[in-house]
This record gives sequence, structure tokens and C-alpha cells, in this order.
Amino acid sequence: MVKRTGARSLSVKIASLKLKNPVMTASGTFGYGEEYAEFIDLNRLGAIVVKGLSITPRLGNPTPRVVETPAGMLNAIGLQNIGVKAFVKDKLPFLRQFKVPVVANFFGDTVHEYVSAARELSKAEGVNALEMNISCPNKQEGWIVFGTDPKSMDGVITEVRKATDLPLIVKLSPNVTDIGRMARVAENAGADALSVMNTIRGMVVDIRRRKPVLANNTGGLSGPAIRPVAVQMVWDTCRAVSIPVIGMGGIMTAGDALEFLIAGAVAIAVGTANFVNPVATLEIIEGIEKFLAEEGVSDINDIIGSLRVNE
Amino acid sequence: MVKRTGARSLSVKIASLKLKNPVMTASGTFGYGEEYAEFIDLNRLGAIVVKGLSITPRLGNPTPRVVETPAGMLNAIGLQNIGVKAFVKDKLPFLRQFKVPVVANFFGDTVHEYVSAARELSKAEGVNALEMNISCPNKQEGWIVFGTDPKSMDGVITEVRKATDLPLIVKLSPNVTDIGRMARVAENAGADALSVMNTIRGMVVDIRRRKPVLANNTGGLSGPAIRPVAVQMVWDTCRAVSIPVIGMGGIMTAGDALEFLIAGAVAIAVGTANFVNPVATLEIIEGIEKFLAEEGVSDINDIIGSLRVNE
Amino acid sequence: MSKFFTCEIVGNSGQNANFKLLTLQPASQIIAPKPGQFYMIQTGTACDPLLKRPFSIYNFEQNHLSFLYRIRGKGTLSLSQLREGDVLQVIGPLGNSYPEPDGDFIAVAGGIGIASLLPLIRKYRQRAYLFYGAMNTGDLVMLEETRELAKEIFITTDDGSDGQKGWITHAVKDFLGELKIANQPSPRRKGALSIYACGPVPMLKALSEITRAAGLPCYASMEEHMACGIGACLGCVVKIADKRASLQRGAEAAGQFIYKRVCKEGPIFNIEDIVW
Amino acid sequence: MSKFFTCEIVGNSGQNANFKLLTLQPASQIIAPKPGQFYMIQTGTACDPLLKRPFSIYNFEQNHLSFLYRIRGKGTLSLSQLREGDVLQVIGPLGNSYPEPDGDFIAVAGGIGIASLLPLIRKYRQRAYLFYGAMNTGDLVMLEETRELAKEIFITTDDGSDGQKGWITHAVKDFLGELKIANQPSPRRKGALSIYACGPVPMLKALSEITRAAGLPCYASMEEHMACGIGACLGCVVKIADKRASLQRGAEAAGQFIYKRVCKEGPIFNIEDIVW
Ligand SMILES: Cc1cc2nc3c(=O)[nH]c(=O)nc-3n(C[C@H](O)[C@H](O)[C@H](O)COP(=O)(O)OP(=O)(O)OC[C@H]3O[C@@H](n4cnc5c(N)ncnc54)[C@H](O)[C@@H]3O)c2cc1C
Ligand SMILES: Cc1cc2nc3c(=O)[nH]c(=O)nc-3n(C[C@H](O)[C@H](O)[C@H](O)COP(=O)(O)OP(=O)(O)OC[C@H]3O[C@@H](n4cnc5c(N)ncnc54)[C@H](O)[C@@H]3O)c2cc1C
Ligand SMILES: Cc1cc2nc3c(=O)[nH]c(=O)nc-3n(C[C@H](O)[C@H](O)[C@H](O)COP(=O)(O)O)c2cc1C
Ligand SMILES: Cc1cc2nc3c(=O)[nH]c(=O)nc-3n(C[C@H](O)[C@H](O)[C@H](O)COP(=O)(O)O)c2cc1C
Ligand code: FES
Ligand code: FES
Repeated sequence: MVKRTGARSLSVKIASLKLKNPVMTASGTFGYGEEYAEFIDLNRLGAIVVKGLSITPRLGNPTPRVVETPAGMLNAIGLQNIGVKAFVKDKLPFLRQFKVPVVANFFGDTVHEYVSAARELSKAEGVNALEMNISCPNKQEGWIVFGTDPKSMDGVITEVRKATDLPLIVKLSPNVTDIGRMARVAENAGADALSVMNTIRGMVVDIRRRKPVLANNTGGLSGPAIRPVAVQMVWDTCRAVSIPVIGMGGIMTAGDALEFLIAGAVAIAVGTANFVNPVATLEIIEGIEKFLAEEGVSDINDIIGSLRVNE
Repeated sequence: MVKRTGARSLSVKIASLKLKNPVMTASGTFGYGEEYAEFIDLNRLGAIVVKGLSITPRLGNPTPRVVETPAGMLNAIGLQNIGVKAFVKDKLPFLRQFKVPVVANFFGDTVHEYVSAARELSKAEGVNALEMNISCPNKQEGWIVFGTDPKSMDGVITEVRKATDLPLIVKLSPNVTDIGRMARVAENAGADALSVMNTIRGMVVDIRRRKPVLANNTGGLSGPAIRPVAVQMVWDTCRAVSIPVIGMGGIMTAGDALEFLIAGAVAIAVGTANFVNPVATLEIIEGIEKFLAEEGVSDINDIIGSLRVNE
Repeated sequence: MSKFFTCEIVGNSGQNANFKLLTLQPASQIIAPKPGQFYMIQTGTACDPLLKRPFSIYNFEQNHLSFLYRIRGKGTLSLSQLREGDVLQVIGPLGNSYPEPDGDFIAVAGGIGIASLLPLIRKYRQRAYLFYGAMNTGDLVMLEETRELAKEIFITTDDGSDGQKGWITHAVKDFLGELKIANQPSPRRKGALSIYACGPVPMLKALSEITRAAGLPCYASMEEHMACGIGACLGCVVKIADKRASLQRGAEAAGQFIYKRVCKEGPIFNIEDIVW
Repeated sequence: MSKFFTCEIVGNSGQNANFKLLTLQPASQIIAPKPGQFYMIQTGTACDPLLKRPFSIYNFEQNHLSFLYRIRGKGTLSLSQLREGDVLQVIGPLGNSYPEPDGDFIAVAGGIGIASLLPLIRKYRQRAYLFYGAMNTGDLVMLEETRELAKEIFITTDDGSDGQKGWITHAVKDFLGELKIANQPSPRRKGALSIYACGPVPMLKALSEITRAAGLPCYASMEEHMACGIGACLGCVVKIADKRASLQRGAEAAGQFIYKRVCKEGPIFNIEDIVW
């Protein structure tokens, strides 16, 4: 590798979206940005991905909603959110103050709800891209999770694609046999980019009470525990499609982020780490810069996808 | 719950196999039993499941074969083993000294290899049950993993079923969209019991060398990190089939084991924990006994499947 | 002054078999906490335990933070094994605080709930009637300190090993009853005697009935599993009566609730608003 | 006497910026280790770090075990943060040991490899020619102790900050060359001068060529990622020439290998047998 000095470029592109660095926040772990503004300068982030939105507000699940597991946590928030309208009215003005792309994560129970949310969000000033969470059950098709059934997935993405001109990121579920196949379905249905990955289904049992700890019984596993699985899924996805991939799952440090970038992710998102360390995103940005300097690489894009496999 | 005193029964049945307690060893983590004999009295175990065997010996993968991850580890041993013949000749005599059921874990690259291994093992004196590892790629069908494709899975189990009269345990892969469906395929193809679960695919990247740490690039994730996923999969499986399920994945303590039993597993297997603590199995047996005493339960079977879900 | 900082442990010693007092020296100047606020504290050194754990501020003196905690599970066990000189990340002060009492007040502590109430009792010296309930005598801590600070202390234990045998809420009820007979307090005097409570949900629930019947204001510090402590994860919500809904939509909307975050809108709520 | 036991840390202090010496007091009577054997040592308190880490016995005196270690990653970092009084689980002694030298011997240490060789040098006092290579002067440890024990010490550093600049294997080669000229040793005398080595793979590989050329027996302690340390996981294998295959099937089978476990058949192998 040629050692280069001078300014280092961290900027990356996700479809038409330009980020000053590849470090995003993972949906549901960063609220609507407000809570973190007292810990970090939001302007330094690559992008802010907000908590999942639905066309109508959701109450979410009863508690306990979270429980810690070894090197991870399960959550079953139940997609509590204020709804698209309140988001646009009450939260977007705050986010517009910053020079950071805002990615609106959204979901629905039906294709129609997905489409409505996408349409409303696309009209709003200050939403720069959409991230579609397809790890939700389809109310109209026996509650099959959209993201685990190629047909449902194709259907809902195709419809949403028609409803928006914004860059459309589809967030894949890891709870599938072949993520590469699902990635191709999303690509063909019109996704501009993919987020890999959402949480893995899991359960913790309270042995004294003989009950699941979470009120919702099951939850989604996140945090460092799942990182090796996420790196694998990102690598599998990158080999399956030609659209950009955003990697996430257990990223705590710059070193972790670099694993995903080297495996092919164009950007990464920090989730559970924000809970543990509210300045994690900034430490990761700084750590990536330091790594580039140490390695004598001037452009992060020379790192992205640089994985050489062992024969 | 009625509090009972007096002797507690830990014995359980897996098909026709009677175990004095529900604590087994997980294949590949206990060798052929020899290494642990200097740490524990093997006679106290519920059953010994030996390292995966193939009809011909296997060299396995180059190193590194293992790497630690947060609260877990990846392994890519590559199924190194001495082959069925050498096992029967050199290892079984040692195991026959003990009054513990021996479960022979086996695998193949083709249906024929599976059948041959099953047939040879069934003839051997001292093999009490077979555990079929179907998380192996099928050489004859484009290296599709048997255990992730319902058709291949049905085919190989059906053939193996014809080749043995021993209790046939099929060990499911977690790398599937719907483990309940795979479980039903196995049940219908003739499995007497199911082991849930094998390792989850994962990867760790060496960021300096831009290479996967494992020589094999990918490996299987085990250890406490995966426990919530395994509990979930066991619960899903138990609701899908009526044959007994053996639970495993990240069990370190009696409390962990009880999570699986309460979720419906008739027995459990201890894997990675053996590496961390060579007497883990015995501590788990003792811990389960203590739990029964504290809860005033006299028969472990009253605990098995006692999970009450939150509405 | 950032709410995220590192601290060196300067003390982490047992008060008795069940409780430890953790004293932290922040590396920098920090914001002074108010009674009832809490901190998220790192409890391990690697990724297990992963999340920080919430602890109420127990004391803040000479830029040192101290916390009284009970060893319950993995996180508190791990914390209990750390030593002087170890360095921890801390976030805080977080959440709201107990509203200022208007005269004398009643503090109702169930078990470790004492930790949250002591700063209030300490701040308003000799103004608190402390009702302190515990499982047994071993679960009572900090009694010497408390005796000086409180106006009067009433103790109950489940097993009668200290104080009166029984529930602390019964003691509160009896006290309020006697007070009524003795003083015939006017609604204003009553209003002055506000109640502050921290303890297990069954205690708070029982208390809510007593205080409602007595017409006294009561503020309860709530506990929920927390992941972030700063309002981002929505893990720690409690059900709060949706007054707007009841007002707007009338009776059929009564019993409707919204979720509020214990870490942000709480941990202290008006006990009347809580939907149990 | 079980090979699985708990120990209390009685010392865990830095030797210099890079190395620490861990001293453990076993809770029970333990088996005495032989030079070259190792122990699997717990490095954390919860599930991260998860696996024990292998460390060569550095000294065993008065039922105390000591280990010299270098902070490399998560496990050794976590270990370095533990304190006197902390309790750890330990498995050992594990693996085979250096075969007894027959007269004087050469010990070749690369970096932390010194830890494995010192018990041998200590046991056979004033019989070792120690060749000790490191990156720089900061990577050299335990020199005072070693000077007393060894017959002669040769040092090289990669950057010349101590001893000769260059590779330790060159120093060994030069030494063997001079020895040959000076003494014209008979094959028997040569045989007596066996070589023991522990260090990075490139060093061992270079050494294997030198010792083969010199016709001297050489025993190398190998390192591999380990999960169990007791032979169960098959994680730690090295390629060993399959002599049976070569003998049985002739030339075309030469170069064939079998895997042996570093933790069980090793860590010490005849350097001739290793397939690099
Ligand atoms: C605002 C607030 C202030 C608190 N102040 C104190 C205090 O001053 N002193 C003190 O000893 N304890 C306090 N607690 C409780 C303390 O946070 C828990 O005991 C601790 O988090 C348990 O962690 P663990 O890992 O040891 O237990 P776990 O093994 O995680 O669980 C043990 C028990 O604690 C409960 N629990 C687990 N995590 C939490 C959590 N994050 N919040 C609440 N309950 C939980 C579980 O349901 C379980 O019953 C407070 C809690 C809150 C929400
Ligand atoms: C038989 C044997 C004896 C050893 N004796 C000593 C000793 O006396 N003193 C000493 O300082 N070190 C010794 N080591 C090396 C020591 O085990 C590793 O440095 C340690 O395991 C690294 O753990 P870590 O978590 O700090 O590093 P990691 O973060 O796990 O990795 C850091 C580096 O260490 C390597 N590594 C990781 N795990 C292992 C492992 N289990 N075995 C070998 N390499 C590994 C990785 O490839 C990486 O390059 C010995 C190793 C073996 C196999
Ligand atoms: C508390 C919590 C809430 C989450 N909410 C959402 C959500 O609303 N929409 C979504 O697409 N993903 C959601 N996620 C998933 C994360 O965005 C992310 O994909 C996952 O947590 C893995 O990353 P991590 O391990 O870094 O947390 C949530 C995760 C957590 C922990
Ligand atoms: C080093 C190692 C080797 C393994 N080898 C096998 C094997 O040969 N056959 C098999 O079916 N499972 C094998 N497994 C999977 C385990 O039996 C078990 O299903 C898995 O590790 C999950 O349990 P654990 O988390 O308790 O380890 C292996 C696991 C490990 C860690
Ligand atoms: S703990 Fe995360 S919102 Fe309260
Ligand atoms: S470390 Fe497990 S076999 Fe050697």
C-alpha cells in the first residue's frame, strides 16, 4: 500500500446522498436527535437516522421492554412513535438546524401504511432519505414478516418505490436463510441502498416466574454479541448486490466500524453503543481518521470493500 | 405450585433413550470424552455427545480456527475427525467403561456419506443414539447446506432413517428463516428428536491485514452471546413439533440451562462453557438440583415446558 | 460541564451484607445533582455487563458523588468487585427531581428506595417524617445518619426483626389517621404535608390509595429497566393517565394512558397520574 | 490435586511499560509444572473476555505460580486491570515440556518467548547460552534475573537500541559457526548442545533451517489461538510432517502432514517435524 500524507477524505456516497463521513446513527437508538445534542455536536455526524415512524402514532409495548444479555440486549419497544405528522411538525424543525442529512426510518402494518408514510415523509422539508424497516409483520397476510418473505418484500418495496423520489434505503432482517437473496429482491424492487442488519430474534426467560422477561415475550438482539453475524451478513450482501450497503450490528469502536467498511459497507450505523456511550459516534469518527493516518490511506473509499479473503 | 420434599428426579427421556439427568455435552466441545475425564466423573453426565464423525477421516481447516468475539467465539475447525472406523476402534472402548449414553454426532458431504456413517455407527457396541449434523454443504447439490433447504434436508434424513434403528436426533441450523418449518420437515422425515441449535454464521475481520481472522474466512458463533437466540429457537421449535427437543447455545450456568428447559427442551447440551470451565456440566447438574429444591419441585419434567407467556 | 464524564472510584465498601456505598471522584467539574436525580454508571470493564445501570444520587459533597446500592444481579455484582483507583464512565445528573416540600414532609422508603430519598431528607434537615420499610433488619441501612437528619423515623420489617412487623404503608396510614384526629388539619395544612416515596411498585400502589384518600400530594420515584437513561431508547416507560384524552373525549377515554419515560419525564411522577 | 483450581492474585505489577508479572496463590495444593508447560487463565469477571488465555509458567516457588505476560489485546488488557485479592480460575499445568538438556544448551527467545524458556534456564543454572531477541530495549525483560542464571547472554534488537542490531537467529548462526571452527565438535558433543526456542513463527522457521544445517536437535514451543487448552476443541493445531505416510507411500506422500494439538501434543515440538 502506498503511504500518503495530507488531508484525509472521509466522505462517502449512498446513492445520491453525500455524507461527510460514513458514521450514521441506527434507528431507534438516537431518538430524533434531541437527546444526544447535549452530548455531541450533531453537525459532526455522517447522517442521523431517526426512530421508526408510522403514519399514525403507536403506543408501543408494555414494560419490560429491554433486558440485558451477554454483551447485548433484547428490545421490544413495539415501535412506539409519535407518527409521521407529529415528527414533521415537532421534530424536523429541530433537526433542520443542523447540516446533517436526516434519514427517516419508517414502517407499517400494511402496504398501504408503508406507502402513506413514505409519501408524507417525502413531502417534508429536511428529510433527505428514507429507510424502510421491513422487519414488521404484514397484517393482511397472516402477520408474515415482510422482510422474511421474498414476495411480500418485493410487493411492499415496489409500491413504496413509486411513492418517493428520495433515496430509498431498505433495512434487511437477519432472520432469513439467505440474506443475499433477500438483498437481490430489494435491489430489483427499486431499493437505492440496503441497511444490514436489523436485530436478531431472541428471548430471555425469568426462571423463577417461568415467564419471558420481556412483556412482549420475544425481542430483538442487538449489541456487540451480534457483531460477527452482522459482519458476515454485510459481506454476504455486498457480494450479492451492486447497490451500496450500510453496515450495522454491535459497532462499539472505530475498529468495529472498520470491520464493516472493509467487508464492503459504504457507511455504518451505531446503535446500542449510543446507550453505553453517548459520544460513541464521535469517537468512532475520530478513530477512523486515526486509522487512515496510521495506514497512510487518504480516502476512506480505498478502505471500503478492501477485504482480501483467505484462499 | 405445591411444595414437595424428598428425592428429586432429574431423569428425562429422549425418544427411547433414558438419561439420568438432562445435561448432555455439545458435539465438538467435549472431544471423545477423554480430555474431560481428568476433570469430572463422566458417569455423572446425562449423555456424552462426541465430536462430529464422518465415514472417512477429515483433516479440517488451517489455523486460525478459533477467534474470540464479545461473549462468544467463532470456530471453523472444519470438522476435523478421525473417522467412524477409528472412533469405533480407538475411542468407543474408553467410553464403554462409563454408564453414560453415548450419542455419536455425524455428518457427510453427500447423502451416501451420511448413510454410510449412520450404518457403521449403528453397528458399533456402545453407541446409544445418533445425532445428525445437517449444517453441512451438500457436495452434490451445489454445496447448498442440507439443513437450510427443506428438500435436501428431507432427503438426507429419510435415507438415514432407513439406515439406523437407533434414536435419531437431527441437529438443526439456526441460519434459517423459519426453524419451526425445518423442525417439521425433520419430524416428518423420521427424526426421533431435535437438537437446537448449531452455531450461527459469523465473521471477524483483521482490520490491519484486511483479512478475515479465520483461515476459513467464516465460522460458527457459539457461547453466551447467542443464548437469547437459541432460547427463542428452542421455544419456536417446541411449538412446531411433538418430538423432544434438546436445547443448546450459550449455556454457562444452571440458570441458563433452566431457561431452555422451561422453554420446552427435554434436555440441554453444554458446549463452549466446557472450554471456559471444564467442570461446567457438573455445576449445571448441581444447580438444577438446587433450583428444584428451592422451588419445591420433585421432578424435572414438571419444569420442562412450564413457560407461561405474557399475554 | 458535560453530563458524560469519567470518575475514579475512591470508595466501594459494604455498609452491611447487602449494601455497598460507592464514592466517585469525577475527573472534571460536574453539575450538582438535585434530590431524586440519578446517574447511569458503568459496572464492568468490557462488553459484559454492557449497559450502564441507573443509581439515585445518594450524596454529593466536595465534588464527590456517592451512591448506595444493593447487589441484585450481574451489573451490581460486577460493580461491587471494582476497587479504589478503577475508573468508570458516568452519565448524569439525569431525570427530574423531587419538588420542593412546603414545610414538613413525609418520606416513604421501601428497601433501597432510601437511597433516592436521603438527599431530600438531608437537604431539608429535621423536616422529614421518614417511614422506612424493609424485609428485615439486614435490609435497613444508613440508620445512624438518618436519625440525625429526620424529624422522626418509623420502621417496619416484613419479619418484625426491627421496628414494627408489617408493611410500611400501614404505618403511613395509621400516622395520617392519627394526625387527622389530633390536628383536624385544614386542607391547606394538609397540602403542606406532601409525601415523597421510593420503593417497590406494590408499596407505591398501596400508597397511592392512601394518599388519594387522605387528599395529600404524593410524588413517587419509579423504576424501570433502562438501556440509555437519557430518553433515547424508550425502554423505561410508565403508563401515565392521558388527561387530555379524558378531557377531550369524556368518560369512555378515561383509563386511557400515554407512556412517559422514567429517565426523562421521571423518575419522579405525581402518584395520582400513574396508571398501575 | 485437580488441574482446575482457583487462585488469589498476590501480585500483578508491571515489569516495564509492556510486561506484567502475575503471581497467583492457589487455593489448594497443586501439581508442580515442568519447564515449557502452560496454564489457561481467566482474564475477566463476566462473559467478556470469555475464554481463558494460555500463559507459560514463568516460575513456581512455594506453591505460588507466576506468569510474565505482555498486554496484546482484550484478554491481556483485562487481566492487567485485575488486582491483588481478585480470584481467578486456572487450568494447568498443561501440555508437554522441554526435554531435559544433556549438558549445556542454547535457549533462543523471541520477545515474550523468554517467559517459556526461563524455567528451563533457571532449572539448569549456568548451563544456558541465552539468545534473546526483541523489537527494542523496552521489549527486553527480566534481564537481571537472567544474567545470573544463564552462562552467557546474547541480545539483539530490531532497532539496535540494545545488544546487536538485527535478528536473533543470525546471532545463533554466527555462534554455531564460531563454535564449529573453535571446537570442531564431534557429533556427540554437538548432540549434547540441544537448542530450545520460543518466539514468533518467522524466528522459529529461520531457526529450523539453521539447526537442520548444523545437525543440532531443536525443540520449539509453538503458539496458536486456543479455546480450551485441554485438547477438546481442536482449535490450536499445527501441521506436523506425516512420517508414516511418507514411509508407507513413498516420495509422493512426502510433504503430507497431520494436525497435532499445540495444547496437548505440544506446545513443544521437535522443530524438524513442523510443516511451516
Ligand atoms: C432511576 C433509578 C434509580 C435507581 N437507584 C438505585 C439506587 O440508588 N440503588 C440501588 O441499589 N438500585 C437503584 N436502582 C435499581 C438498580 O438500577 C438495579 O438494581 C440495577 O440496575 C440492577 O442491575 P443488575 O445488573 O445488578 O441486575 P439484573 O441482573 O439486571 O436484574 C436484577 C433485577 O433488577 C431489575 N433490573 C434490571 N435492570 C434494571 C434497570 N436498569 N432498572 C431497574 N431495574 C432493573 C431486574 O428486573 C431484576 O429484577 C435504581 C433504578 C432506577 C431506574
Ligand atoms: C502455549 C502458549 C503459551 C503462551 N505463553 C505466554 C506467556 O507466557 N506470556 C505472554 O504474554 N503470552 C503468552 N502466550 C500468548 C498469549 O496467550 C496471548 O498473547 C493472549 O492469548 C492474547 O490474548 P488477548 O485477548 O490479549 O489478545 P487478542 O485480542 O485475543 O489477540 C491479540 C493477538 O494475540 C493473538 N492471540 C489471541 N488469542 C490467542 C491465543 N489464545 N493463543 C495465541 N495467540 C493468541 C491474536 O492472534 C492477536 O494477534 C502464550 C500462548 C500460548 C499458545
Ligand atoms: C432500542 C432499540 C430500538 C430500535 N428501533 C428500531 C426502529 O425503530 N427501526 C429500525 O429499523 N430499527 C430499530 N432498531 C434496530 C437498530 O437500528 C439496529 O439495526 C440494531 O440495533 C443493530 O445495531 P446495534 O447492535 O448497533 O444496536 C432498534 C434497536 C434498538 C436497540
Ligand atoms: C469448537 C466447536 C466445535 C464444534 N463442532 C461441532 C460438530 O462437530 N458437530 C456439531 O454438530 N456441532 C458442533 N459444534 C456446535 C456445538 O455442538 C453447539 O451446537 C454450539 O456450539 C452451540 O452451543 P454453545 O454455545 O454452548 O457452544 C461445535 C462448536 C464448537 C464451539
Ligand atoms: S432508559 Fe432509554 S428512554 Fe429511558
Ligand atoms: S486449545 Fe482446544 S484443542 Fe488445543
